Amino acid sequence: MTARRVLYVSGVLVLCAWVLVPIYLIALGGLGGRLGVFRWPKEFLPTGASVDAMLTFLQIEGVWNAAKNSVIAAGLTMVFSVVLGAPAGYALARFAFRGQDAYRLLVLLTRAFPLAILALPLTVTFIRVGLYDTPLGVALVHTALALPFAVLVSASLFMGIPREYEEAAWVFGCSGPGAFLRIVLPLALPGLAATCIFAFVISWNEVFAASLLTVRERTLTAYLLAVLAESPPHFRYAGGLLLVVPSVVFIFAVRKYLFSLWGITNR
Amino acid sequence: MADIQIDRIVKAFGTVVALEEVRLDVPDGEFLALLGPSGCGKTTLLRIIAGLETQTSGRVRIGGRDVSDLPPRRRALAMVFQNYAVFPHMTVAENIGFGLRMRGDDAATVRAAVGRAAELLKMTPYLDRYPSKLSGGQRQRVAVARALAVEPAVLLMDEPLSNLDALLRLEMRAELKAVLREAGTTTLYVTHDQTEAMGLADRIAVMEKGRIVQIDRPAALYRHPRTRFVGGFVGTPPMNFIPVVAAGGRAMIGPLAVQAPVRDGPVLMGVRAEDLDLTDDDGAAPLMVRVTEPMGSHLLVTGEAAGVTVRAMAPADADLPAGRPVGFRPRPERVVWMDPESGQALEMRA
Amino acid sequence: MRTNLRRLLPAALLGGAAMLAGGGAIAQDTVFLSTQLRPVEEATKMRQIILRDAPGRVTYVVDEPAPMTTRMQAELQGGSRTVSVVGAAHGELLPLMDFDGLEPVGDLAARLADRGIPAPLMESAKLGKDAPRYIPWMQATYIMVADKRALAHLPAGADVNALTYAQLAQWGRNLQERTGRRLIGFPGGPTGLMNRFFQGFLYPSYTGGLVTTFRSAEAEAMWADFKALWATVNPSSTSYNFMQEPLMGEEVWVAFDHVARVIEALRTAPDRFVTFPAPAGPKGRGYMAVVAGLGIVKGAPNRAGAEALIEYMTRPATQVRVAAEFGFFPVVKAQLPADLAPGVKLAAEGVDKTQTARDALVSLLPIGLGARGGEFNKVFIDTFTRIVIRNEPIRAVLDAEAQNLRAIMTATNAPCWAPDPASTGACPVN
Amino acid sequence: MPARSPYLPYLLIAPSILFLAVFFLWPFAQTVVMAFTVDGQTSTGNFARMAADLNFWPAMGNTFALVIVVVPLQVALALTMAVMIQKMTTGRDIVLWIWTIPLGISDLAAGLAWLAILSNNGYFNTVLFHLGIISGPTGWLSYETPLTLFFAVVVAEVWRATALVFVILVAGLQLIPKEYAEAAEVFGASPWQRFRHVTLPLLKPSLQSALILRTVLAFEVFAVAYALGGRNIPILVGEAYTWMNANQNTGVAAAYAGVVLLVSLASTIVWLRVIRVRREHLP
Repeated sequence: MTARRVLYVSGVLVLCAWVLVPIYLIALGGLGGRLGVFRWPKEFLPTGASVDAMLTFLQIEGVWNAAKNSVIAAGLTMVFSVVLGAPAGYALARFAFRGQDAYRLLVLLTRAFPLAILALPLTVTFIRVGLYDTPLGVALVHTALALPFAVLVSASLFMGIPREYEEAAWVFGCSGPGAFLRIVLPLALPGLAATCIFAFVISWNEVFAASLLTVRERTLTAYLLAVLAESPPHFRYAGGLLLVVPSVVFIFAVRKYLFSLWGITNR
Repeated sequence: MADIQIDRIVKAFGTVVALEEVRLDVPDGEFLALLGPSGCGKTTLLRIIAGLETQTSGRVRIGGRDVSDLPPRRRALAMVFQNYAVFPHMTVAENIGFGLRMRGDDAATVRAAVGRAAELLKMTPYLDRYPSKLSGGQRQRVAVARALAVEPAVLLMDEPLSNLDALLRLEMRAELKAVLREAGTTTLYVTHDQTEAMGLADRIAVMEKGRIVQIDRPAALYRHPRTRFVGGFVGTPPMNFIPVVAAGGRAMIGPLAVQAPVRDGPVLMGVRAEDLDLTDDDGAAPLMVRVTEPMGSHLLVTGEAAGVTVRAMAPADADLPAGRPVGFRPRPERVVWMDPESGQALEMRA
Repeated sequence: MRTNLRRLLPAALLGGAAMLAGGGAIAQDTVFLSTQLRPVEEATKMRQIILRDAPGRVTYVVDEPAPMTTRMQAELQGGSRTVSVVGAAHGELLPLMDFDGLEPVGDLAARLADRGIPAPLMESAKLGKDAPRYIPWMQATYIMVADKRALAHLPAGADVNALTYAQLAQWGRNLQERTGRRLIGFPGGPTGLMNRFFQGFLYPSYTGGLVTTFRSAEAEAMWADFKALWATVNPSSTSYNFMQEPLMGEEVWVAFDHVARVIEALRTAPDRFVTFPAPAGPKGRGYMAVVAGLGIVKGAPNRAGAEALIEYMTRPATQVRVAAEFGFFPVVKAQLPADLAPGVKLAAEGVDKTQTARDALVSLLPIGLGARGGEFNKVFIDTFTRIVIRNEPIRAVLDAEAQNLRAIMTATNAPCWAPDPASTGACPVN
Repeated sequence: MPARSPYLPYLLIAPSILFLAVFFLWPFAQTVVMAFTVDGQTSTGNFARMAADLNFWPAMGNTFALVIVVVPLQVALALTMAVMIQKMTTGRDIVLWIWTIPLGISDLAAGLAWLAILSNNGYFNTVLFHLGIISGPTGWLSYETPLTLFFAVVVAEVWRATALVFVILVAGLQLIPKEYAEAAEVFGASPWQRFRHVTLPLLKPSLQSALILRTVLAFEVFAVAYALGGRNIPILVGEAYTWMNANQNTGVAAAYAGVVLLVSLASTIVWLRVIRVRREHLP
């Protein structure tokens, strides 16, 4: 029994290390400076690390702009996908209506396609209508990525809020929208916020569409791919670190909801 | 205070008819229970009255006012839900005061009304708690207090006790009765539990398959079920129905001849378990005992007679092992007669 | 948790909206779009050092050549003009004339006459029109860099400054035999400039041409030689984008790259390295001259600012500073100071030796390919990949890729450029 | 519900339908049109060009090989992790968080992290060096070592995207009532038998969901391979990117996109067929 226990605990620890060590190492790479990249053999302790490399990186023109664009695009994605997705989720959760199954299918269908690819034809259109090279344009494509999740997740969120709450509110004097605002929304809010953050992460991490749709107003990922590809490795590692840190924080923020988010999108 | 008039309400879901031209009048101040098995349409009817569901046709009047096309909030009623629907993100006080606040009452009025309702339901110590910190019974009280706080013209209750455990249910039942009597509100109470209906209601409306089959005071309902269904549904154990053939005012169960003041031909003799006297007389109707269940106050005997299951009551100390043949005699004045085809009660001959 | 999230959501919404509002217009300044000096460190120096003293406010943005063309076209058609000055290589400015994207700058050229820009450069700046469409900005080329330790392994009798491809191959073999490592490196990564090596160095040296001689017998022999040479080349070469990193990291000892892409190594350790011209082949020492120019965009939002900027960029002092920082050399008469940083001096020597070599054979960046420039490069990289990496038969590959090349030339109708002999109509693939 | 128009649900879904029409259905159609257009004329030329390209078949092979190797590995690892977390009592929260961190990490950052580890003078080689296995910097990611390069991409993908499968499976496990496993235990099933005959069949919907999502996303793999291998390991989506950006040829890029869309759809159908979820067999 003890031997098994040891095996189990060490298995858990190994898996934790498996996740954390690469993150630690990219941090070392990003903080190690230009020459740290060439050091051989490598140090596993942050002896040569300094914040200077990171600071230099942050002072590079374009990095902040790219980070800003990423935040704008991800923020807009978050707003769009919830504003468009939550009402649809509510409709799926509360009404039986004709075409419901067809709609569900449309939403599910989007998941069977690598949507980022669709940025390709959109570049041409975006150039024509002036959305090319804007965070807004990127956000629109990213919303197509995040929307199916927002719809399905919010549908299950609303399904999890008993209809009786709403009915009670109507009986006790609320109008339809009133009941939604006073009862349903406050109860769904934490879950919706988690959905928001998830949409944010989807956009924040997406590379392909963002690279195709921007030239000057790069998002951070596109900037890393296109511009930093021509830079020394330690800048690329610093950029990678800059991408990773918010993700770790976001996942921490939504960790409670991750499972309910994914559990229900199953069925 | 107001009365409720339900006028030929029809509700169809697609081709399925849930309610067939239901009529019901509940006078002001009455406590009426809607009793029936699940799927009989009682909850649908209640929800139509509340305005949570739209009737296919028919009208609902409350206090003489036609509310058929009004949203729930304009119908001046209150409701207690099966799962209480106590808002989890509001304190007990906020929950109780919800309807008043929606109505736009000022803070002092709300506070006073909340205090009164909470006092009535003994929830005063819990006013600042959130529902997650309350027991099921306490949430139930909050739901009732919330409904009473608005001093509604009409109170609708949808199986409010069904989620409580047996002991608590008994306790709440008594309390509910007392509270509602004091309030004097016209109350429509949906339940599938006949003891609850019997214990609480002034009158009971029994529903079956989208229709009200009988409305009566509890005792009358028990004594004189108008259909086989009512007799079977109301009362524990259900009424016995023994098929006999009536001829000239008499019918034979084995060697026993019983008075049958009905039309000639095959009929069902409806008689309750407590109205069968068990005896070892030779002339009695034979009953083959299959199972006996000691109920404390008496012994419930289940056996077979005339090809059907018959239940009877014996004294608690009776010695009736399974497999023993015994005889029974129905008390004639307690018997009701039914048509075996339609299940409707038959006219008694004088 | 719940309250945190509840607070988080509106805050995030507000944040997003605020960002959106803040991302709007820029004040009246001169937007300078460049395909040169693109890598972040160079761009940063450009902004912080070179343009700091420029007249007026200058916003320096960079873009790859092909997207730059697309962008300029979109701006002209869409009407939302932001860019005033375009800085790009000669061959990259040419496609802008397809949609008449550059203003004539004859007046400006006249005012700058005393800067001493060589007449041939001014002539080609006309892009086939009457008046110059850009002002030459800076020039550069590709050089070889070697770690001094490698010199000991040079083949007998070889002069590092007059190397041949055969000697380079032997050098590589020597290095491999004696160190056990393959120490020659090429920038063959996804954003490396290996294609320029084929177009401006290898092909001209062996065949005296590029497009016309693409599938010639000389080319066949050339690829065979290069394949042999490649056996001593560090296999990571197909991942290297800039040679300065592997040089500094001692992954390679001998490397070929654009001056601007090795300068950081030279600057960091000038004592470790020597610079010298690329090798010579049977037809001479092919090298590619990179001339970048500054053009004013048609309907520039800030014409005055643009002219002031170009005037500033062509000042001898500015040109010297650009040389000192990036290894791009002046197009105007300017004396490089004696106290030039040792690394830059090394680079300058390399460029000088390349340009003044006895057997120098100059070639230009591809001209007139427009958006097909990418596919043109792909032909050479693909040919290399198929012959050298995948061991396909040389003749068959050359014939197959010649078709792709021909298709591009026909589609763009681009005439030949040096060292191919001038053609009427599309440059033929013989 | 009174005072609620029957059009309300349509009103609620209309914006999202409109959006998906504009940003999903329409570009989808556009991709097809672009793929079949050469110089303004309908033609299969782009596909011919694509199929004749030297990178097409390697890209096809690499992409499929990646999917075939990565997805089963991820499912196996994720199942193990999910079962491990089910048993956990102390520290469950923190372990859950750590294991799900990669969910938020972009493929590009993941590629870079593994580049730092696996590059010639990276951390992996340092460990080998200290163990005395290699004597100096050794290349694993060049065209000469396609196998190690391939497995480098596999490792990075497994590292990055197992979390997604893990989360779906844990969520699925939580939906399975404990009573089933307990009942099986009462009837004498060993832990493995319980897992094999009770848990796994009930987990089918989650598995199906995870497999579809992961396979589609695996066909979309791009930045990891690009960061680690550059040109050395061509990948379908990477080729689409190159044709679009470097080669500036939208037609061929669209043809590649079309191929990716097609194989994604096909894989979804395959999973729907292979893992039949019978609703009547679920609780």
